[in-house]
Parts: sequence; structure tokens; C-alpha cells
Amino acid sequence: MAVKSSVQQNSRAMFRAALKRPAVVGSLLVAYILVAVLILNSLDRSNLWFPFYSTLTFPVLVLSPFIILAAPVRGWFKGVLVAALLFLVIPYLGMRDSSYLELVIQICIFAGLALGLNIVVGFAGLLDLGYIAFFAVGAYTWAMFTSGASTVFNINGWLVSGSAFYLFIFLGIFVAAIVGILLGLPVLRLRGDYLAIVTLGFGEMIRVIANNLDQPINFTNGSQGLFGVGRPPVPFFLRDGVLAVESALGLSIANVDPLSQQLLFYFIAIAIIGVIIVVARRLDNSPIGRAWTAIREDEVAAIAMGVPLVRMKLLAFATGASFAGAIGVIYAAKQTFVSPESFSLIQSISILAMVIVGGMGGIRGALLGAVIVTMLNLLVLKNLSLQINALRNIDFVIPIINYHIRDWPTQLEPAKYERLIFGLLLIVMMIFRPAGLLPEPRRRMELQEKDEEIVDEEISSEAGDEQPVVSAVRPDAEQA
Amino acid sequence: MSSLLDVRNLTKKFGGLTAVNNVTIGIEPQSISAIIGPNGAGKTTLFNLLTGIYKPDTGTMMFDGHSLVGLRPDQVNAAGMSRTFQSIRLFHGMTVLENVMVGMHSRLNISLFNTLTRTAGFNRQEVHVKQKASDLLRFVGLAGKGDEVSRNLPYGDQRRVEIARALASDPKLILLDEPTAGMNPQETVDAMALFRRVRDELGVTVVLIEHDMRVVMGISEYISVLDYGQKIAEGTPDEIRSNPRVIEAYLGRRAAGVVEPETSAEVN
Amino acid sequence: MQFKRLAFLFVVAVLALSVPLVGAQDAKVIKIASQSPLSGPQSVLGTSIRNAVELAIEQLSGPLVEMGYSVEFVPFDDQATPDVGVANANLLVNDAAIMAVIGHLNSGVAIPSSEVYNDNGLAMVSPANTNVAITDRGLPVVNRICGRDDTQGAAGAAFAATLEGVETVYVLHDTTAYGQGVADFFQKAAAEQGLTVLGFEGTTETANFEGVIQPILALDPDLIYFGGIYSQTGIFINQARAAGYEGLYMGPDGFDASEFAELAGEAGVNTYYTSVAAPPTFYPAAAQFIEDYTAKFGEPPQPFAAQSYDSTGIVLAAIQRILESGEALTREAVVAAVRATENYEGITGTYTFDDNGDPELATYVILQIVSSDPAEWNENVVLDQFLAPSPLVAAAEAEG
Amino acid sequence: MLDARRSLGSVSSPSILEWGYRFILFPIGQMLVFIVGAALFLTLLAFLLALAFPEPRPNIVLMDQVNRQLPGMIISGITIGFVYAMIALGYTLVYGVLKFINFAHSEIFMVGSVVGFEVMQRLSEAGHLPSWSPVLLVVVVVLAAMLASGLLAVLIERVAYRPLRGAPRLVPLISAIGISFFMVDLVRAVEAITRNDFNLTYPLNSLEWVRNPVKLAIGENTVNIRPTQFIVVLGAVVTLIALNYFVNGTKLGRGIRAVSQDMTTAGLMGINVNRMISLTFFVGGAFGGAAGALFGMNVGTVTPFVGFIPGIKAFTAAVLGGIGNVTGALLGGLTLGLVESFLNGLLVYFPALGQRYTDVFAFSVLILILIFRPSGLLGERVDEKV
Repeated sequence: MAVKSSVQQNSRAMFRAALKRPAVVGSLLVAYILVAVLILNSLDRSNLWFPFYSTLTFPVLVLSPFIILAAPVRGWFKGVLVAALLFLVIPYLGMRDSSYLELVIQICIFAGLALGLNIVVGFAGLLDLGYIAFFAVGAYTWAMFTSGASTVFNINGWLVSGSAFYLFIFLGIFVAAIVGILLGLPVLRLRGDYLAIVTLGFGEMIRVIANNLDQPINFTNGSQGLFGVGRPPVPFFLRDGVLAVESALGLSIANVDPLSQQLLFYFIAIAIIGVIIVVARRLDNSPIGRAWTAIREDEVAAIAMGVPLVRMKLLAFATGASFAGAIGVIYAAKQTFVSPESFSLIQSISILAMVIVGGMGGIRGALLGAVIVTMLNLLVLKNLSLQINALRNIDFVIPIINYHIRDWPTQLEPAKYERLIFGLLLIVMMIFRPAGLLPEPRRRMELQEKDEEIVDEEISSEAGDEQPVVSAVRPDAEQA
Repeated sequence: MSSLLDVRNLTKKFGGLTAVNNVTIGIEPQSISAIIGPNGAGKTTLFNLLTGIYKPDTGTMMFDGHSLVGLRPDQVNAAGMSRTFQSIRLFHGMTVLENVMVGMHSRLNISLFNTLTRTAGFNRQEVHVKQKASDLLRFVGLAGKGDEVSRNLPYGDQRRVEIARALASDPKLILLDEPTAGMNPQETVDAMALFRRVRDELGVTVVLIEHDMRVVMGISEYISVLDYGQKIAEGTPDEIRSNPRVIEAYLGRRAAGVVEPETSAEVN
Repeated sequence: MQFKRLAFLFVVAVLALSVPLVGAQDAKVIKIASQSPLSGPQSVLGTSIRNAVELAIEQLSGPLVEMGYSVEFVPFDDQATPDVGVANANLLVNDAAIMAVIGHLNSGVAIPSSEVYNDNGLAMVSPANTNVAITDRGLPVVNRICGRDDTQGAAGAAFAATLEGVETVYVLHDTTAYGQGVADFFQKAAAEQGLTVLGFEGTTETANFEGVIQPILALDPDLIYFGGIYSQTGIFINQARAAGYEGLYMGPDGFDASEFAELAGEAGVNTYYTSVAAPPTFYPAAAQFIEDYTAKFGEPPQPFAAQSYDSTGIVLAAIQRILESGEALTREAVVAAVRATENYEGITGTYTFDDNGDPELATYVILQIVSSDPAEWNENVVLDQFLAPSPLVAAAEAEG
Repeated sequence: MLDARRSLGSVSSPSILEWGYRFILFPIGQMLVFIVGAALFLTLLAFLLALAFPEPRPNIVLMDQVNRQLPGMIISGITIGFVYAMIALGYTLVYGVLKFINFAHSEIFMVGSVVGFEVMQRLSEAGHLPSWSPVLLVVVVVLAAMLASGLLAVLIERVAYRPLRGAPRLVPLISAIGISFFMVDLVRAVEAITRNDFNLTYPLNSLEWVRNPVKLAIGENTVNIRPTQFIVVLGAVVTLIALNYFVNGTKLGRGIRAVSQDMTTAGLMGINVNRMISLTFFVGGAFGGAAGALFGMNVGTVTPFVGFIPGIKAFTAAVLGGIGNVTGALLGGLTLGLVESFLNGLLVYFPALGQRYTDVFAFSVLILILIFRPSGLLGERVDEKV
């Protein structure tokens, strides 16, 4: 017995030691990705269980960068793996099934928004409930100048061609940042909850204005929305590349042109996210980032230590807004349609949820939040409905309990309850992982000292009475 | 003889309560001064007025030849006056070193372009900032504790971090608000030595609010006494010790057993 | 901790692979998808679209089944949100068995989603999108069997001008692409007909219309036109009458739901509405549809349900034609066959598509509500009806 | 009136007169002052507007229109204003105690309106409606909604907020958003299964007394005041007075105030903090429920989605008045209701703007007020003591 258990212990220790060796972990990672790709490659939509398998496997693949980055392997190896994933694996899967590409582009769009909001809420601690407005500004900036709707731009022939797209990304950044500063200037001296309601108001105002700027002069085509928004031209080498891959791998791609277009958006989105990540990291790791953290922790102390509060808050607001502006331009071009409906309060809230689910204040956290929430909405819950529907179509019977899926009432179809499931997940998440899935180290520390935190929070959020609470709990803070 | 800080006829009212009433104080360069007075005397309010957190109703404040009236707290800090807080207000989630680095903000060349492109100048500055913050931590006696999260430090060390943070902006004058509150006798002695070194080695003028008379009498060269928002006395420690009004303000009332009124405006 | 997670996920992946891929379906499956909001405030209408498609597949796929095919139904929830609609569109174009989409409810969702269908050559038939931009973009895959906002709004205005004592109108809309679109066309046509338009206002309010009503009472119009959907317009008239409004009330086909009677109560009686579908009394088949629908889903069908039924019927008939002709069943063929639909006899009318996908001749009827009892909704009186050609057909006629 | 922050002085048995003044006359007077003040101010603005733009559109004399619309605008503004105020109270009470925005409060309101419908519908199905007196009917419906919403609020606090107490501020916020999504779909599911429909119409049309509006002749115009508008205002006034008494006149109320001032100390003084928090949620929730039922009776039809807009507006009202301040919620609600009503009534005459800009202007008012009074109309100064 004793010998056996010691052998057991021994093997466990060996296993643990193996998990620390880069070579072992590295090959595990490669195997992991390969397995996921093989599964996805073997799946076919005609398969009854397709939704189930794709729901199980695709998230595993999309989440792998987070695992790769956390794994104890060399830096260059991580880089190679992530690059292979982004530039080989996902494009390949996208060629087989473009819905994966669409999903990843959507993830990138939301990731960009989450990273931008993370600067405002996570870094600087400013609760912004109207963040989607800047996204709208970016989207409209591009859409107004290319839409086929009868706007003042179209009538007067002020439209630009699709190749101006890259220029407009910069314009989107610029315009959104200006709007951010203009909105921020009057309100940034408001605190916490007041700022929240005012930004919420701004978000709604931008939407209402977009909805109504078809009169007296038609800028936005009002509630009808701007359709036929321009797209960047697909470079010939991309299309040729797709054709080459198609013939090399023996794939049969039904529509090369839309696929090349999607691939182009995919690469643009990846590039933008890359830039955003670099910018966010550099900001975080600089005097500006430290000033933001200081403001988040204690505004009064920060300003007394020489941090110009309003200027730094404006900078956070404008930076966050500019990310959303750039993403907005891409979104408008990808959707080819922009209407006020896309920029509702619910969207602002779901982006906030991404930031918080992932772990506020950290770049990886915001990315993870975006990946998870987007996949939940657009892949997992969708596929759940599809799976049940597929089973119903063949009158599937659950073996042991002998239940006919067909008997499941249509009123309870999962497709109808996506928000319910999402809401439930949010609650459960917050109760069991309140700091998010990948908490930023600072935040994690805060949570360890819960009791003190609430006391501090109260003081800083409440104006009226200051000291007594602290002195009641902290014996060494004697008042003379 | 020109004062570094020259406050005249400063008044601040909160509703019906005059927290600071027509106070005139001058602080000499390179001195260590103390402002004392019973609870609710208006000492912290005076600090808050000086550092721009409150706006005075009337009066002038000249610092190093410039008026402080109407300046924001960050501008006051940039002008060369820095402070600590009575209830320690460190950035609790940040490391000790980061706290001190934030204190340097007003002395840094901050440009979005440099930050994003990581120019050589930016990198040099970051190295310098880190170096200087470590130096300051060593100066206050916290060498090697830079990477600790500040909330995990013992109380006395947190006070030292606050002083290092305040010194980071190369101030001409530093305002210390009850810097030894809550310290044990040994820590208090060490702290007094630190204040002296701040003045002697760094040449920073020190003004402190203090209740501990051993500290006040032990290190200050000049003392102002506030009571009910008014200055009732000033002078050297010896003069203050024997001033009858001061004795009345402190001992008299306390001896008579009068409970001090809790005023809502003057907090700390 | 990170490594543990890593190892765990690896195990999950291996397990997933090791489970045999069971239950492959036979190849002769044809799938029809629907896209409509199944959750959120508009889910009443969206669910009704979905249900009607399901019913149509059940009832009308007989000929295909006889040819050895099984027809399956795949409903999608577009949440009335463009992003979700487009994401769904991308999902469903990748299922090669899906041959056509019936949808959407909201033009704002239909327009971007149809770009995806068009890119991938997937036929779409819309039962509900009356926005002019749906077909005016000239996409080969997009068809609709409902009327157009421009024609419907104009028809309403022409009729309003004939009503005795109507000189002033007040136009409201719900600020959506549908409601505002049709209200805008009504407003323009009304002005051309010589009516005075006292106001043109949008409101997103869904429950409390008191603020909206005040200026209407002060302006005292002869008729209110509300471009919107019954769930809003029914409540509105109820409150407006209670506040003392005594003029006439009119709206587009968004009024056409028995629920309107329930929401509006007595206040809704005598309301006029235009519709692109004649009531079931004109088409006995529709009465059967209502009966079957109610029996299957336990509730009466909503507006656009009958049109969804017909849309599905058109698609199934097109597929049947392809199979009968011996051609290969491809999406391309379906797109062409749907567009080539000629004189399809549905429960809501007879349909032929023009080159833009509009029905060549759409029936527009003007009805008046007779009772506050929802059960008597189908008794509503047809006051006027006419066939309006689609813009392409009208233009051709004008030339020829 | 409802000043939760007033000193914790004793409530030792005051004389009847004093009691009557403190808990009945004073609150009613305060409400009157708010209503009359806000209405007068807005009326003045409306007249100034009419003077500045005598004929904003051809054939429309703005002054005439203003005269014609004034009574109606004021009445509808007060009605919805009281609804906002009652919902805002729920936000503000919870904020006062926990310093956190209960975003799920709009769904508590919604549940109140749905429960109100269910009770009334069941009474109607049982044939009780015609025989019951209006007062009894309204009291039963409102009390049922209050009870349901109050208990729901307590449950939500137990499940979704209590485990998070002490977490960073945004965490309970997200949890509240989760609750909000969850509740909407849950109610929808229940109604879809039991009634196959979720447009829930109160069975009011069968009631004689509801159908007859009070016609009020003002000059040459008549204004219709609907009985349900009376019910909303009366119901709101009665419950608000009751709340005032509860918070300021009872021992439990004192406990709530103590907790809201300083949770730790209150706990040290032997007050059961958790119980007080539950109680606060119950009271706030009950108010939301009452508002929901009254709102439902007034507008006639409710849905599971009905909470969102009034919720946002009421939150705005709470902030406008000064969040955490109970009197402020009342003032904020009435102000917002009246501002909205006036905007709706007058923007129509400016063709370039129109009612669709009502929310833009309403939010602008809020932003302007916050810029000049950063903590709301009655909020305390934000000068932080250092």
C-alpha cells in the first residue's frame, strides 16, 4: 500500500515536473491546436450533431491564444503558435466555413470596443454607459461618405470610393476622439454614478440624433439607415491567394469574391486589434497609465500629487473613443449597412459586461471577455437552439428517460431565451468570479481585502461624512 | 526678509461655520514650522485651502512670489508645494514604487506621441523616474520595499511612502498633516529624524500639523496656534509654551471638562 | 493553475474527438430557414413568422417528400438586431442544405443580412419588409410578397382625402424604418391630395402616450395617421380617445392584428387601415390557415404570418419545379426559380415577381374595424381595394 | 419631507398636532410646493417661448396653442412625474444604504405592473369587477403589486447582491443587469405559457367609472381628466406619506437611516444591518410595485418590456434630484415628468425639431443641472473633505 501510494505520488510529481518543461508543454500546445483543427475539419454541417461539436470545439480553438500566452514556454514559441493560429488555422477554417470567419471578425470588433471601454472604465475608473456612441460616430463617418442612400453627400456627389477606407480609419479615430473630448469636457468633473447617467444620456442622444438627422438636411438617412456602404477593394493578391489555396488543398469554395472580402476584413480587424493592444499596453505602462490608475484609486490624492485630473480623464475618454471610432469604420464597411438600431443602450451594456466578465483593468481580461460574451451570443446559444431543432426534426428520443425532443413546447425554445441565459450567466459569474475570469493583479489584491474596501468605497463615494467610519474599524488611526 | 509662503487674512466658511477665520501666517524658507490647535480648529482646512482643494472666500496666499488663489491642486503641486494626508491616501492597489512615481507627474514631460512611439527620451525618462523613486524610498527608509503593494505595508511605513510620494515632485515646501498620528514612540522618534533630514538634506521647507507636543516642541522652529479657525498665537516653541491663550485653548478647557463640539465642517 | 486548466482543456478536446460522429443524415435533405425576432419586444410578430413557416413546411412539402426528399425547418432568432441577423446569415449560408430563407421582420435587419445572402447566392423571400430599399437595390436573391411603403402610404392618403370632412391630418410614426417610412409617404401623398398636415412626429413611447396626445388635442386634426405596429398604435388610440380625441384614426398594415382590437378596445372601432392582404373572407384558404395555425400553436396568427406561409409556399413550389425539370438542385437554381415565380396562388393573393423581386401586382385594400372583440377581427369591412403595379411594372407600362 | 438624513433625533411620542404636521401636512405642503413651483416655472418658459416665436409655423399661433395645452400638459406631467418619483424612490433608498445603483429596479417595477394586471384579470374572470367599489379594487391591486415587488426585491438582494457586498462597485451593477435580462425573459416565458400573449391589457374597459373622464372647463377649452390619472396621483401621495412616516416616524425607519449613514457603526450599535438592508429593498421594491400597478392602470396595457424606459427615466429623476436623497427623488420625478410633458407638447410646433428630440432635451436639462449642481438639485455638496 505504502509503496503503491509513493509510486502514485512519484508519478504525480513527475507529471507536475513535466508540465514545467517547455518542450513538453510546447508539444502539448501544438497537439491541442491540431486536435481542435482536426475535429473542426472533419465536421460537416449535414451531420446531426454538428452544432454540438462545433460549439464544443471552436471556442477551444479561439481561446487557445490565452492558454498559449499563459503557458510556460519561450516567448518566440508563443509568437509562432499565435501567428500560426491567426494567419493559417483560422483563415483555413474560414475557407471551409465562412461563418467561423464572421464569428472571429465579430469577436475582433467587440474586442476592440472592449479594449477601448477598458481604458475608460478599467484604467481610469470612469463608468461610461454611453460608449457605443463613439462606435456610432465612427460607423457613420464612413457610411455617410459612401452610402448609396439619398443623403446630402450622395446627391451632391461628395461620395468617396472604397479605397479611401484606410484613410477613413484614421478619420474615424480623429472624429470619435473629438466627439469624446467635446462630450467629456462638460461632464468629467462629475463623479461615479452621476457620470454614468450623463454618459448614458449622451449615448442615447447620439442615437436619437442619428435617427433624426434626415431633416432638414439628410445626413444620416434617419431611421431608414444608410445602406450600400462602401467596402475596401480586395487586393488582387488576396484573391489569388485564396484561389491558390483552394486548388492546393482541393477545397471547393463556392464564392471566392465574398470570401476574399471577408478575409480582407479579418486581416484588417486583426491588424487593428494588434495596434490597439500595443497602444493600450504602452499607455498602461507609462506615466499616463499610472496617472489613470491613481485617479481610479483616489481622485483627491491624485490631483494633490500633481495629476491634472480633467486633462487625464479627457485623455482616457478620447483614447477609448478613438478605438471605438476606428472599429466603427470597419463595422460599417463590413455590414454595408448602418442604422441607429445598432447603437442601443443594450450594446453599451454588453460591452461593459465583456470588460467586467473578462477582468477589469487588464488587457487580456478585456479580450477574453469579448471572446467569451461574443461566442456565447453568436455561437453557443445559437448552436444550442440549432441542435435542439435538428433533434426535433428527426424526432430524437433521449434514451434513458425516453423523452421526445419534439414534445418540448415551442414557447420554451432556447432561441427565445438567449437573454435569459445570458443574464443568468452574468449573475453566476459575478457571484463566483467577481473580479472577472482573468483579474488584473491590482484588482485581485483589492478583492482579497473585501471588508476594508467597502469602507473606503463609501468614503470616496460619499461626500457628506468623512472620517468616523475608518476610525471605528482601524484602531491605530487615532484622532487626537 | 521674504517668506516662502505668505498667507494673509484667509477666510473660509462652510455654511454658517467659519472654519478658517482671517488667518495670517508666514513661513520662512528652509524652516520647520508647526500648526497646532485643538480638534476642529481649522488646521486641515487651512492645508486644503493652501493646496487648492478648497477655494478661500477671502484672503491672499503667496507662494514663492506667485499667488495660489484660484489654482487647482495639481497646479499648486507643480508650483512646488506638496502634501500628505491625515488619513493616509495612498493609491492602495499600486505598488510602493508606483505610488512614488505618480508623485513625479508634474515634473515629467508627458506626451502622447512619445508614450506611443517609445522614443529614446521617453525611455530615458522612465529609467530616471524609476531610479529617482527608488532613491526616495531609500531616503525615507523603505529601500527594497518598492515592489510591495502599498496596502500591505504596516501603518508607519505607509506614512513614509506618503512622504516619499510628496517629495517626488521636488517641492520647495511640504505640508505634513499629522504625520506621526498612530505611531508608537520609537516610530515617532524615527519620523522626527526623517523630517529633519527632509529639511537638512533636501532643503525642503516643512510645515506640519501635529498633536503630539513632543514632536511639535522637539523639531519645529516656529509654531502657529489655531483655535476656532482663528490664529491665537505664534512664535517659537518656548513662547508658545508659556502663552496663556494657548494654555487656555488646550488645558483650560480640557481641565474644565468641556467636551469639544463635533463640528461637521472641519474634518481632520 | 494555468497549466491545470491547459491540461483540462486538452483532455476535453481529446474526449470530443474520441466520441464517434454519429447520426449522419441522408443527403436528400432540403432545409428552409427563417429569420425573425424570437426574443425581445417584437417577438410576437417574429414568432408568428416562424410558426407560419413551420406550418407551411408541414402542409406544403408533400410533393417534395414524394420525390424522396425530407424538408426540414431551421428557425433563427435575429433579435431584431442587425449584428445578430448578419451573424445568423453567415451561419446559415454555410449549411449547404439550406436552400432559402424566409425573413425578416425588420428592414434594418433584412438589408444587411440580404447582402450576405446575395454574396452567397441564397434566395430570400420576405413576408414583411415593406421598406423600398429592400428591393430597390436590385439584388437577384431578394424577393418580397408584401407591398411597398410608398404605395401603401399613398393609397392611405388617397383614401383619406375621399373621406368626408377630412381636411387636416396629424401624422405619427414609431421612428422605425417601417413606421417612419410609410408615414413619410403618407404625409407626402396627403399634402399632394390637398390635405393639411398639422404635424409629423415620431415617438418611441410604447406605454404612456399622454405627452404625445396633448398637442394633438390642441391642434384638433380631422384624422390621425399612425405609421406603426398594433402593439403601439392600439394603446395609443385607447389613450387618445380617453383624453378626448374625437377625430378619425388610420394606419398601415401594422394595425392588422386581432390584438389591435384587444388593445384599443371600444376606442379602436371604426379605425381605418390599409393592408397589402385582403382579409380571409376574400380568400377561403386563409380562413383554413387561421384555423390550422390556431390549432397548432394555440394562438391566432399575427400580421405577416399568412404572408410567411405564402413565402414558404413560393419557395417550396420553386424547388418542386426545379426537381420536376430534372435540373440539379442548387442554390443558384432556387434563386432563379423563385424569381421566375408566376401566378403563385397563395392564401393572401396571387404573386408574380418583377425583376427587382417586388410582386408585379400587389393588392392593397382599405379596411375598417367593426368591433372591439378580437374574435370578430376577420369581419372587418373592406371599403376599397385596388391592385397597384410595382414601380418597375408601372414604369414599363408608362413607356409601353 | 422625506429626509432620510435628518438627525437621528428621538421619535418620542409627539402630540397629535405635531404628528399631523410632521407626517401629513408638511409632506403634502412640500409636494404642492414642488408641483406648483415646477409647473409655474415651466409655464413661464412656455409663455416666453411663445413670445419669442409667435408663429413658428404658418397658421399656428404659439400663444393660443400654449393656452390650449397648458392644463393638459400640467396634468399629464404630474401624473407621469409621480410615477417616476415612486420608481426613483426605489433607486434612491437602495443607493442611500448600499451606495449602489440597483439596475434591476426597472424590472421590479415591471413585475408590479404585471402582477397588478394578473390580480385584476383574475378578479375580472371571477366576475368581481363590477361589484367591487373602485377604492377597494385599487387598494387590492396596488397592495398585491407592492407585496409581490417588495418580496421580489428582497429575493434579488439575497441572491444577487448580498454575496457581492464589498466587491468593487461595478460588480453588483453587472449582476443587476443580469437580473434585469433574466427577469424580463422569465416574466415573458410565464405569460407566454399561461396566457399565450404578453401584451397584458388591464380589464378596465368593462368598468363604468373608468370610462367617464372628468371634464374640466377652463375658459373655452375643456380638459379631460381620466379617473386613472386621479388614482395615480392619489395613490402616489398616500404611499409617499406612508413612506415618510415609516422612514422618519418609526423605529424601523430609524434603523434604515442609521444604516444609510454609517453601516459599520450601525452594526456595532446592535442594529441588524442585513435585516435593515432587506427592509430597504422591500420598501423600495414595494414602491416600484405600486408605481407599476398605478402606471398599468393608467396606460391600460403593459408588457414584460415595459420597465426599461420608465426605469431609465426614474433613474434620471433620482440623479436629477440628488441620488440618495429621498426628497430629491420626489422633486426629480415631478420635474422630469413636467419637463417631458412640456417638451412633448411644444416641440411639435418647431418642424426642424419635433417630439423625437424630447429625450435629447430632457437629458440636456439633466446635464445642465448637473454641471451647475454636480450632485443634483437637492444633493449634498460634493466638496470632498480631505
